[in-house]
Amino acid sequence: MLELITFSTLNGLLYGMLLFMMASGLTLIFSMMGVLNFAHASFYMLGAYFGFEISRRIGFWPGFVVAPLLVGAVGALVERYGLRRVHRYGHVAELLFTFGLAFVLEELVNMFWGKLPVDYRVPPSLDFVAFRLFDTTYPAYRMFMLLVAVAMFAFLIAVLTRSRVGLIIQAALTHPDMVAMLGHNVPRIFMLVFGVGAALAGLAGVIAGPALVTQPSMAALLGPILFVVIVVGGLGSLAGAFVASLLIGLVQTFAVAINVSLADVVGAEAAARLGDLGTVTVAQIAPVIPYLLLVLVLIFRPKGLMGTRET
Amino acid sequence: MSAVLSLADVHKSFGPTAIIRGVTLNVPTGERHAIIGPNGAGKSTLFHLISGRFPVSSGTVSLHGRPITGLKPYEIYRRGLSRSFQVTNIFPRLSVYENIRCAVLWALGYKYAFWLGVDALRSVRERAEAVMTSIGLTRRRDVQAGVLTYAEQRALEIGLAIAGGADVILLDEPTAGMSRGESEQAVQLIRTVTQGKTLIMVEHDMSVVFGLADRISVLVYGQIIASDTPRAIRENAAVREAYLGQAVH
Amino acid sequence: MSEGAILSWRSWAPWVALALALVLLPRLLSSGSSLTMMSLMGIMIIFALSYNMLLGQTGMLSFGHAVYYGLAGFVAIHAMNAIAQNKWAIPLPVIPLIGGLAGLAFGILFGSVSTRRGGTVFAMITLGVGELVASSSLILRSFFGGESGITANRTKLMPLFGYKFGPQIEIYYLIAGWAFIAILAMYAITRTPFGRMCNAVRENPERAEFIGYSTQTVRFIAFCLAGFFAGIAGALAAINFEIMNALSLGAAQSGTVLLMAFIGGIGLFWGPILGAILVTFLQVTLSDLTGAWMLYFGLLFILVVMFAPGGIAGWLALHGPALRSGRLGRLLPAYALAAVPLAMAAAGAILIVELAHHMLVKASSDGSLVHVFFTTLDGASPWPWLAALALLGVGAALTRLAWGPVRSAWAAVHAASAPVDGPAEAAVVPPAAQGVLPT
Amino acid sequence: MRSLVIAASLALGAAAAFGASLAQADNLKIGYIDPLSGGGASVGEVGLKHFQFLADEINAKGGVNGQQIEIVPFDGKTNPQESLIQAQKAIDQGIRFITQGNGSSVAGALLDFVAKYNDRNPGKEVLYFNYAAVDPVLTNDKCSFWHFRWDANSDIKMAALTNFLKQRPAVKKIYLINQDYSFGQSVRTQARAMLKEKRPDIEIVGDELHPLLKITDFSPYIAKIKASGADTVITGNWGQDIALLLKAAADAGLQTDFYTYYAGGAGGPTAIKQTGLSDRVFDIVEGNANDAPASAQKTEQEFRDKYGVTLWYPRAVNEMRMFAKAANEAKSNDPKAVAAKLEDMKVEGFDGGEIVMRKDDHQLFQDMFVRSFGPLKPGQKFDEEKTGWGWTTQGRVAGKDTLLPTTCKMERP
Repeated sequence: MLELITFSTLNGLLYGMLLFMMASGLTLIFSMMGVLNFAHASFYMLGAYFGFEISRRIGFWPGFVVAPLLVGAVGALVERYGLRRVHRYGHVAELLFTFGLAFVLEELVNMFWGKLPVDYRVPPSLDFVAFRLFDTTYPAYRMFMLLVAVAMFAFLIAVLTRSRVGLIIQAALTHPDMVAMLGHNVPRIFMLVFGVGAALAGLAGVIAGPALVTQPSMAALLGPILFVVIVVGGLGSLAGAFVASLLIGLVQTFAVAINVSLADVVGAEAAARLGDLGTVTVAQIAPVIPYLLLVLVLIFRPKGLMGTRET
Repeated sequence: MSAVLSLADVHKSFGPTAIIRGVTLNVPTGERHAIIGPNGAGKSTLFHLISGRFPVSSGTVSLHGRPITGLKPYEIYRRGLSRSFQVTNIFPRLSVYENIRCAVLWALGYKYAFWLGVDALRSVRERAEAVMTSIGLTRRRDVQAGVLTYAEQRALEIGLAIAGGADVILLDEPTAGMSRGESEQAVQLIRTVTQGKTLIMVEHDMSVVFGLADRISVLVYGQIIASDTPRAIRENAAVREAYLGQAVH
Repeated sequence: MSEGAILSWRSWAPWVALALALVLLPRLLSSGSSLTMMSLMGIMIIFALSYNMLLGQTGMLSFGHAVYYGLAGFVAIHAMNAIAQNKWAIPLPVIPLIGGLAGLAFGILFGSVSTRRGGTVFAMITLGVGELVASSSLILRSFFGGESGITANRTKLMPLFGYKFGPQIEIYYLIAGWAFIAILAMYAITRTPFGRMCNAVRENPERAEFIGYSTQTVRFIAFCLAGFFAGIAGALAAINFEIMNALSLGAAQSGTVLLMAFIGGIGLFWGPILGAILVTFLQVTLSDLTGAWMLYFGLLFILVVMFAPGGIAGWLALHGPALRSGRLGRLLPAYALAAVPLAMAAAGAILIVELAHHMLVKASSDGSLVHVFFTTLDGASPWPWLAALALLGVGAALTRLAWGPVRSAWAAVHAASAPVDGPAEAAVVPPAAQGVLPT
Repeated sequence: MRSLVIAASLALGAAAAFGASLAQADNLKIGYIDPLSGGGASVGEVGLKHFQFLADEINAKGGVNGQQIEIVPFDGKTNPQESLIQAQKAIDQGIRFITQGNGSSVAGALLDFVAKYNDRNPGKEVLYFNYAAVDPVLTNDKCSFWHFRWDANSDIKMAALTNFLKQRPAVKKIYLINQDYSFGQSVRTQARAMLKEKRPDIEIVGDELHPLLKITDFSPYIAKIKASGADTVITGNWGQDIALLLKAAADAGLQTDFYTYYAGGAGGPTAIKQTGLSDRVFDIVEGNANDAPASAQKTEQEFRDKYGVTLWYPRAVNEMRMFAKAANEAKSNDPKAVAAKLEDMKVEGFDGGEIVMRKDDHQLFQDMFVRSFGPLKPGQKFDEEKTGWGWTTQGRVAGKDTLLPTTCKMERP
């Protein structure tokens, strides 16, 4: 039991941190530009595939560095030549543009690398057992992922609180109208924020690819959960996104470990009257939990956990 | 004369910044009341508090003797208070006629009806046409509101505020940005369309204010420092010091 | 014209024409697949129009509209089974009404949560609700039938006037009849006080609150009505296919209806009709021609968002004033001039996609010979690639050049035609963001 | 509203163009309805190659009753409703035989569609050959005269697997992990029932259903398996769910045997090789190229030489050869006549042993093989996905030992 709890906690934290690597970029982009980037998870996917392609040709570490930069560049190009053009048609058009982009990116990845998961491997230098608890081992690579995620988090905080750009971004977070007063730099800051957000998602993809799965549906699986994270956390709140990421990461991981169904709680007879609902175990509904959480938050706390704005 | 609109010790803060710091005001039925004050005094904020766009931090706003604090804008509207905006706030891609028609639908009781043909509702058509005539936009009936001239958009803005027949009208700087000729026309327009109604307006143009208002309140740094007839205000020393001295052309 | 009548007699002509077209189409195209396709188009027209009640009319971007289509389809299929089993005297043509009511009920249920806000937040919530329902569909097996779904036999219901609704032609007429009613009803709704307020809320939700309307209520009613019509479409799909499964309420189906409405044009009532017809046609036939059809779809959508946000209908409607003033002819030379390089660029792009698709997906088993545009190319050699790139590059550059004449032709036509001050319905720009950043 | 008329006439034009695209030909056409675009395309394309290869083989011998076989591909998009549209298109082109395999939901829809179509269009019957959809219900409660299945259904596979487990006394504690949908559930219930009957001493230490194709990290599940002390895992997982399960198992150092249905599917061998679980991952199939008769090995080699992929579906070979035989014996390419001949047909299977199409439910019975995956042993010719690893037969269960009863009440025309 102890090992189950330990590993579930570690895995949940890890998943949560991965979510936050994406949710932070998504929140920044949304807060500053008003664009809900539907294709954000697609950048995560691109990161994993770029990382895979580079690691199979040169090695994991070059991929670890280059792939996020490439994804960031793709993001910046998308902003410069796509989003900026549709900006004048309003936010809905921007959202639709990113929706189409997500669709096209998935098809392209399908075409280039096929539907099946690709063989993206953990680098040999990290392919060992980090520690052993009772009989179960924990791979070093996962510790590495956790490390990268925490480092990224620290970096983000440093940038936001110490640098000039960071201060502008922070100002924009709390006072969206402020962005308009930034003068001629606005387009470039938008491009920068979009590119950095994409690069962060790409980094998440590069490190998650070998440990989880690198396949075309990875974006579609994660995308909706990201939206849940930023709504549950509170739109425009980085701290909220952080808390919601960890919450959802932990809840989903622990739900898998629980085998209780309603039948176990209220007795088989009472559960039988509930039909399917009675026999479903918590583990089975693990993937539904984030969406239930979303609906509950919207009903009882529309601002989100840490939000300041009404959602 | 009973007060149709009254504010009792109304406060409003945004974060640590207090914008409205205890406003008490009574506007009797049928009065034309102007609120003046230097930039940043909180005039528009006060309108937003009365019309329900922002919630008050503390204090009470009453309409027809019943409190309306905390109500939604549409609930306040339904109790007979309608307003215009300082920054033109119309339905840009609907025609002038459609704009006005939307503004008369609720008042005529059609609410959310999705079973009645709107084109065939004679009362709606007649009222909308009457409003268009009174704001002088009949000629521009089928033009998209977004492509009207500025003065026409301001007229439409007033038209939207009065179309529903509310008995208390709030006009937020109705002549902002107009030339002298245009604003004289606007004063004429306001005078006619608010006949028999209670009017509260925020205005910078002193000739408009003194030409229209029965009573004037002076708002400075979130507080009303004087509320009196135009003549009395003109002679009020505090007002002169705080405001009028610089503002009169 | 009586007080409150929605349609005047004069405006009936197009409806008669539509009815005639619906009745006569199967005479012209009687093959089984045309009937299947036209039936599907009929269903999708209702579905896309119901979607546009949200997006086009009220400015609500939904990513989960298939929930109402799918759930109503399931209710309809259960209803058909129950009716057949209990031998109730309910004929098949009533089923779509049951579906519509189911869609309405689910619209009320989910709408009460999701319509509290407009704009981007609404979009996210619909996405979440869509995922919630889609994920639940694999858990609640007795209602959704697991991944294999629920089947029914439409001929087991009580025959109506001797029709058992086995043959596709009878189903076609059933769908056509309902489509006619639904199109008429949805058009009529746009001409009611509520319909006009939907537009007002789309244009400026804040101001709508200051003329007495609760935007939340407007959104909620629009949402419920859209659910009702989506439900009719879902029930018709259940009747047509005699099977419903969880895919019908998933994200892909929601995405498809968005594509239909937007490509067709959300600014005009009939835009989604065009979109539903075109997208359905492409979906069914394009897959015979190329394995990369989904990619073309996505690219088409992005192009429309970027260059023709009014969709096909919006683009066509631009020509209305020129057509009325008889100056359309002046545009044609410029269009012809631009069409050539545009076609070149398109051909180049298609070549690249086809070459890439073949080399990446099929070459390992099929060899490197690619059949495209009635010729055979060798994807392993660089020449076809270079040629395709050149086509695309030169085509794109020339299109840019040719855009000048098109623009000046337009300017000339515009200057000569009456100013565009027709009904605001003809607007071609999509609705601006609704309350994305509360001020 | 004049625009409505424009819209309608556009529809008319589109439909007309569609109608005109239908062509006539004298070949005996078989409609192949499987995913050819999007995610499922890679699998669908390989299946298509099988049938084209087999059609060539039959055509080289003179075809069927003098007619050449032509395989006409249709993109079913792994979607039941789409597949029905494609089936309708196929029928419109005069196609009377369709074959499909990917997705039991599609199979169920097609079976239903064909049955209703034949019922409503007497004289124009269509036959449906199923080469890979394994939902038992298709040859039980839902069975149809117009449907024939060449793949062993999942119950038969479990019967074969449990027969094999009878000879593996080392297996003591079994953990069941399956996808949460009808197939996964049927694997789980059948495993429980059959193990109880054949190996009552085995303890089921865990029984897990997880969401279908939604899990990106199986490590929580692996932690549970470890905690249970299982020595063997039985799973019906396919696609990413098997690859990721094995990956997570290898990551956590889980040392159990895996008995699977679909470890041999596309991507599976690569995933096993990556985990290094040598000869610890088993699957249950109807043939093993490394252990097949010389004729089958020759065909396998030809297929690999021609297309560069493994001949995944020996059952497709059985299907096409039996179809040709039935039609030739019936001296007719009429579906009804072919169906009559197929019933109770007994032939030598592609991978040896007698195979028989049971008349009661149109389910084929054939010898089943339990294979393990590991480095190629001496004398083995075929590796998988260029891994250098291949399949070794660990056990063979005769078809007659898998004859499960059926609940099918066949309605014959």
